[in-house]
Amino acid sequence: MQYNVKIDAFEGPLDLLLHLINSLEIDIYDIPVASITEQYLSFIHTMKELELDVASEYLVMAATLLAIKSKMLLPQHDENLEEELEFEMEEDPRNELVERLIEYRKYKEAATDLKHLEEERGLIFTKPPSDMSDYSKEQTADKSNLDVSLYDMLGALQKLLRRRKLQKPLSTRISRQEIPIEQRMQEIVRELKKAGRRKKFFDLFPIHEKEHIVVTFLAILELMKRSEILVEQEGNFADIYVMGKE
Amino acid sequence: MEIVHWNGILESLLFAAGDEGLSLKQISQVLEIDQIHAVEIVNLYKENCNSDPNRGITVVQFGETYQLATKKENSPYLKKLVESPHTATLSQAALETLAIIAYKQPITRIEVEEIRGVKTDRPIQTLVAKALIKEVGRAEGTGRAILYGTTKEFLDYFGLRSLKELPPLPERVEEEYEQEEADLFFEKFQETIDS
Amino acid sequence: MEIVHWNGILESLLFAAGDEGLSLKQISQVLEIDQIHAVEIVNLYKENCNSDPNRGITVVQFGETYQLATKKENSPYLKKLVESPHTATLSQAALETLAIIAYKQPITRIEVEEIRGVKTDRPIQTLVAKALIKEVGRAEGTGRAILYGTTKEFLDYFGLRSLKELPPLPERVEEEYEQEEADLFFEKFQETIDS
Repeated sequence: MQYNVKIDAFEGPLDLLLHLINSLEIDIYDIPVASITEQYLSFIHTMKELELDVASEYLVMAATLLAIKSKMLLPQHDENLEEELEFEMEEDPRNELVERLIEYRKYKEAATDLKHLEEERGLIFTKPPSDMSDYSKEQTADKSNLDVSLYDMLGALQKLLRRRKLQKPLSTRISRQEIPIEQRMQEIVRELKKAGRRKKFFDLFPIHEKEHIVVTFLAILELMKRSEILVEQEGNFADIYVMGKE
Repeated sequence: MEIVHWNGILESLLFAAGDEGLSLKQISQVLEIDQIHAVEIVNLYKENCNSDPNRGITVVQFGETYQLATKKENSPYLKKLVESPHTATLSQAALETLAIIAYKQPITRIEVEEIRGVKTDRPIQTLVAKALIKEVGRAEGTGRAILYGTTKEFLDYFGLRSLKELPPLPERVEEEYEQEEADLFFEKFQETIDS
Repeated sequence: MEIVHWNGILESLLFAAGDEGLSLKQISQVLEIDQIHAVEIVNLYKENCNSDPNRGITVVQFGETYQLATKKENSPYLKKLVESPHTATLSQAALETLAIIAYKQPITRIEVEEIRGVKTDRPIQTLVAKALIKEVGRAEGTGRAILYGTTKEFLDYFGLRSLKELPPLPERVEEEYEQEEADLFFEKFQETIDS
């Protein structure tokens, strides 16, 4: 069977097993251990061939599966007439794994519910508290009734991070999204001239926006390729300087 | 007449409090009425907002606080205007971890890891940093491992009034699963017939 | 009927815009109507708010922008809210400010304001008064603005031995974020190579 799924598509060996069980349309209460083990191992093998760092948890699960598989084989050596009795008395070696799978699946589904709630919540917008400093008198320097925890502080920070920014007028937003590399290259050359031809590499990244940083970096690479700038570093970990050509 | 008056004051108060929200206690203190009366006023105000298409905001309750928020149905317009932060959504690992903690709190990291079958340090770190979970105590016995539970921010983040509003855990998985299988069967069956 | 609909949407938009307010141009763009029509809608909404004692908010205009604000006649209640004993704990504004200073110290007020997007004099005053932050130096350059940092009391209060014990910020733990950046980089890189 061909798998074109990556390891990071799974949240661990239990998740991978659930995936196999679902895609093979197997009854979770009656897992054909031999075939599922085979599938599981071939999956792990594929990941290894891809030189992916197979987390140790996956290998532990492989060992568990093999152990169950060998236990399952044992009763077959018993006499036929005793077989039924044996089965009733001895615990099914798969039980523990099945329980773990079912328990895990429960929370995996709960996680999906949470994801939906998260999306729903994303549809409603709130506003930050108004500035009410005009209404309050001087705060007293009283610490005694301070009742906040570190988590309240983190919570406030989260609200701040979540706070949505008003977008620029729609028309200018579109032009803002794309920064042509060519334009950024010209800007850099100009900046270097202004700075007397030499500037710290990091000073060429004035705007800490992903888009801008990436474009700036590509612009520098392109300028280097065209030999329009020189880049120099005096030693390992020293500051990198960018210089313009005369 | 007085109720009308209070409605307006309540709106002013809720507006000013913003996403910090107001507790019933605060509302009743400022309006100088008892809490039962305060609940009535809040509910009346909420009904007015919800039933009036002229209104674009309403009251929501997250945790123990009430706050104003825009109506869901207007989100398409709002999305044209304000940008949602890109850090918005939680990863699958974080969601699973959070689900386990939410339903089984207080719980230690080790116990979470037993259920998930993988290391869970990082998702827990993320959730603490996002103030969705916090240390609520220490487990007894050696090691005294940290016990985690959910926070106020958790309720706000998922729009819940209390933990009781969490969707029930799918306990009777078997039936559901069989149903699912049956559905799948009919689907396949249909496909076969249709083709 | 349509005007009713717009009224609600307008309210949602103005509410979410908060203190930043909205220009007529923004309103007309989001509602996809011309500006003359937009003025009509804003005025109608304003009239509704002003004439209805049930409403505690209304529209005010500062220069080019419209924004929602609480009605003046309700200010005694807002005053009461601010002074109510509950607010003796830190306000969200103060908590946000404290968090920013804790993680980014030493930092000037202006820098805090850049992050928060609002004036921060008052929260800083409060935090200094409560001895959670203090002046730790002066910024270089003209103005020599005050640099703020947290105090020993801050550590005591939150039960931290040192600042290193502060939980990591979400960005630091979120791997996906870095991944996303890397993806964006390679995407752009590919485009450059292809072109």
